[in-house]
Amino acid sequence: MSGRWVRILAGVVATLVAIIIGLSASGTLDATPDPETGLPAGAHRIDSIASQFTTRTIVLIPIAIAINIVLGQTVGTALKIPLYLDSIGTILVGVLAGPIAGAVTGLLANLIWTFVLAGTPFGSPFAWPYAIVAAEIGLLAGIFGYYGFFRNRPNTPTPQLVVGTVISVVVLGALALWGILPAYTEGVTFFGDLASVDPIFQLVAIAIAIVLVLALVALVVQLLVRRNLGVAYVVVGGAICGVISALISAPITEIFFGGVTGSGSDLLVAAFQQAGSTLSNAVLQQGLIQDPIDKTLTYIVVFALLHTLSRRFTARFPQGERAVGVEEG
Amino acid sequence: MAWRRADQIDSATAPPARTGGASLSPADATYLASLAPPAPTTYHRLNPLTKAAAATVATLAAFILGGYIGPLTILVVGVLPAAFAAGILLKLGRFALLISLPVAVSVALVSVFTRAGETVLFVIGPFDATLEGVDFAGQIMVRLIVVAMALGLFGLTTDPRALVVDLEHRGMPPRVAFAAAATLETIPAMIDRATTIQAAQRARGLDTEGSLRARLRGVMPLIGPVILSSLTEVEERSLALEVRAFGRPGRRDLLWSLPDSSRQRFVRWLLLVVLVAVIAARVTGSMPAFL
Amino acid sequence: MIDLRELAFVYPDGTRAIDGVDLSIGRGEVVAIIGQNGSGKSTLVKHLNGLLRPTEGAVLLEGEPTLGRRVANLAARVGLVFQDPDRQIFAGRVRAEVSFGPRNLGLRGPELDAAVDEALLAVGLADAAGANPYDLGYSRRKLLALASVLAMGTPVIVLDEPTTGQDSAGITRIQGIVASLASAGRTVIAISHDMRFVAETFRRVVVMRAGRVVLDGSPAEVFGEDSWPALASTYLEPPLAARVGARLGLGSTPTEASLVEALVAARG
Amino acid sequence: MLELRGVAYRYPGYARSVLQDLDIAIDRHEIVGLVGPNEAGKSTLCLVAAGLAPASIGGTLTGSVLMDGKPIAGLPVHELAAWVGLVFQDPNTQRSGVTGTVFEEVALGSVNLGRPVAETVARTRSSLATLRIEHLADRDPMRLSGGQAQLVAIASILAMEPRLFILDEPTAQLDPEGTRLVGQALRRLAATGTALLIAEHKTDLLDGLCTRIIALDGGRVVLDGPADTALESDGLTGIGIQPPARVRLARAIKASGLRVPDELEQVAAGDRSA
Repeated sequence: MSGRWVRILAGVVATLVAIIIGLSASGTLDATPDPETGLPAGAHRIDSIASQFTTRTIVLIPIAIAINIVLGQTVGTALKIPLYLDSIGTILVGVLAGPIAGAVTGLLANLIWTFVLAGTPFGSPFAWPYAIVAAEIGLLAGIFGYYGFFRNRPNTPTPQLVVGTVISVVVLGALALWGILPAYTEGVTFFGDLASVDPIFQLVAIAIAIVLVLALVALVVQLLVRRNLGVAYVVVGGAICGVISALISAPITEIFFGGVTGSGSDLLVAAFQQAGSTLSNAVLQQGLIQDPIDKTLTYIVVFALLHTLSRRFTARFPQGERAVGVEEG
Repeated sequence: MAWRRADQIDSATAPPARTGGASLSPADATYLASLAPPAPTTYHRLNPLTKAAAATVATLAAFILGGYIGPLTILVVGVLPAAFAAGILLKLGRFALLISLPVAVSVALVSVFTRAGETVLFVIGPFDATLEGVDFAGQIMVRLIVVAMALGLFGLTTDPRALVVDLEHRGMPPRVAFAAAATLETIPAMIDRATTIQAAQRARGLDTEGSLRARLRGVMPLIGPVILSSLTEVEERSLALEVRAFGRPGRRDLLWSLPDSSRQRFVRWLLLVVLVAVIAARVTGSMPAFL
Repeated sequence: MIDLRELAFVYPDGTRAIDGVDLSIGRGEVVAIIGQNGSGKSTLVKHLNGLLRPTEGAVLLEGEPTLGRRVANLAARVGLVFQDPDRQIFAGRVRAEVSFGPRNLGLRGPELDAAVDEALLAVGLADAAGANPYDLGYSRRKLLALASVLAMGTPVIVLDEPTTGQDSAGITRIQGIVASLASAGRTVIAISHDMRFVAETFRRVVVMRAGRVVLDGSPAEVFGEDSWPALASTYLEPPLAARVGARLGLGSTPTEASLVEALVAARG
Repeated sequence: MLELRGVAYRYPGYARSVLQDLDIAIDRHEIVGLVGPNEAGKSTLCLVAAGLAPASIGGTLTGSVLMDGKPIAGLPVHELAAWVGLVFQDPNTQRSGVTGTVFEEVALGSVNLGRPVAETVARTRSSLATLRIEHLADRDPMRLSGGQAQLVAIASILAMEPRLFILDEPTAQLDPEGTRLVGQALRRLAATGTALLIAEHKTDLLDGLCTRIIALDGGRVVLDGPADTALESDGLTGIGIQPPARVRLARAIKASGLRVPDELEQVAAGDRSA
């Protein structure tokens, strides 16, 4: 029992730290740093954080939050597809405005969702524990954006394409083997003694492996057909974001909500638990299936959207030019 | 830091409007006060921060205490009387039930039937309901209801604009205030936007009822315009705001403010002390046995 | 071709947007619907392709009730261009945007290409086929939205406020498109606030107020002096030519050409 | 008051300049109509004159923009906001979305400028009174007709008391009733003595209101002169601008060899005073 409370405390501390960082980042806006006043060392970093919060970023934040809340509900319902897409807005802000702006958007989104919208039909009193996950999603998107993961790379030369394909297959494979699979097989990977695992989970592991291999094959085919390495970056980024999100949100879901979220994916939790997993494992097992798929699809959608937008437009955001690239041709 | 200006509102019941050279006539002052969102009961009229602190402490304490007695005490002693005072007892009950219903169904499914336990209550097919599962589900549901009621009470008695204005008086940067306040109006507009876009694409033959493949092809036409047009609007909105001197550094004199009192400040400190005590008791393991 | 029978529509919030409309529009007719915002014009046209379903009454297309037909099917018969082009543009290239509709109707290959080319040519965007739609100005994005429905080749085309944001060259282009659609035997229905555009482009004008049809006739009838009280009740003002003609006692002269004609006739 | 000297402007990411060789000076009390075909650079000129381009949008500006003889280059937009006001086409995107009443919405710019409350209240009151929309003060800004919302947008700029008031196609998104309301508002603005620059397709709206017309085509000034002669000149028709209905009608009548009846001017004059 005490171990769990240590984890909660750690979570609360981490959230507080994140809030303080967020508020101080936005707090520095009031006094726009003046280069002539001789700011202390480190002011440069604050300056770069402040520069992520232009008026455009500030205007984008509420719109991004609305996109998160509305898009997830309407598109999934209209097309009857189990696609959540409830972090598209946060990811967009991260990519276009920068990691801190993305993290603050994620954090604010969930706090606003809980407190500001509390009395309205859109509010949710259960959103705030996930603020840290939302912040992580925005932060990662910003970092991936900073390192050019969302850039379009059409007509990648063959040698680069082959090297990129191999690297992304290795990264995704490693992520699957050590990040996803052990959650189902009590820590055993395919290189270990799978026979010692409960037969049901052997089947689950094999099923997951088959889906992963198929997904990898599809990715490789896509890469070779389109000759666009950008797709590999996006899929790798989305998968990493998905695994990390699942790892962070699983304990939150378990501790605060007894392992459920009130959506259809709770059936999976029930199934894993019935098959013999403990609750915390079942939640993680469910998350590791849902989140990488959802986040990878979201990343692909965001990638497609960013490249539908006019470059002249994305360039007006603080990190737009760096993340999406400049006009080709 | 963001909250550094708290001292400026500490001295008076309500922060007096800085009037510069000209002074505000009593009639004008009354008019400006009338711009604040209406507050029908005394509970509504409490400072938003007080209500927010109460909701937050109730929520966190319910989680930290766990079990049945702690959260139910918070509900019966704190939330329900407050909701009664605010005249929204039934409304709040309906709200809390509606919002926790899907989670409650899931909890029942996941905990009652599939959670491992010793004492089997009854069996349906391959699923056996255990006493331990029912107990676990019960605890979670009690907690969620308390949380939904506490935060719902805050939401139903506090206009979001009042919260944002109050926080800005306390030193929250105007930019953060804007982001928070604007979200409220953006959501219904976004729903309208998504609805129109759906109509426009269906008018162009998009099939939302066909095969999975056809429906998957509909994702981009439905999402694309929502985001692209929103982002185009970001440009226009930010220019329109900048023309209104948005982003000028420094303090703004807001038109109205919400009353605060030393009694409310005392209550807020008290709530904080209670929360710290509960956390300390839990961490050191000195929680009374009956909780 | 289009028959609205005792049509009424009530929004979920209780607003009775359409309150008993009987309207029948024949093949090849060119009809303008005018009225204040909120008079029910947009609600009315959304019934033609099934986006909205009548609360009371019925919508018949070629004698067949639309009830129970999917919008995806009705879209092949009634093309509807929404007012705001940004509520539909999703593609990164003009050409791809225009292909979306006809592709949904099953067009492929050279047939598709021909339909897209023809539509782009009609709106004057042939040379912008490879451009990013959001690099075009608002008025050209609006023409793009028009092209994307023209390319579907539907027998009925409905335009919601086609002239908003257009300069006079754009308005002239849209007038040309309406005329060529009409001469090809297609039915055109347009909602507009631009009275001069309405008087010069359409042979029939339907005036709506509070969910009902208050006037229905040729431009000469609708903008004639007898109709002015009804028009005024909807805050609409006849074009200057009509008012000058009436002042001079020349009868109803809704367009500049008809006024000049009447003046010439009066002198001769 | 406002002076553009040899101004050329290029948006970020564009190779071509949208505005070229502009030399425009607008004096106190002048009411200038800005016309031109779509994509002639009207909106861009509005953004440059208001100091938003390049300060907020980026891009490259050559030449100089002067306000009362002082260059505005390098000034932050919020400082210029008290000097130049800009109203856009779409009333919805101009609504801040953070206010609960029209009064607060109109006051927002003045509040942002850091003015004391009493001053803000006085300016807001007089702005609402000038446009005769006091009756809207307590309404929810979200629940207004398009025309009313545009009046609120105009009032919220007016409350900042700019010396130059720029309007970029203020009626483009409005229905006839909204256009009529904004037309009245423009006349009331003109009566305050503020300098106005109005970009507008509907020359009927400019007729009888403006003292001067500037026509743009391809980013250059192609015509600049007193309104009464400019609106009747063939130069406008040449670049595809429809002259006001009365001018068009008179031309058509003359073209068929007839005398223009006096009734035409009488009816048109009645419209203008309405």
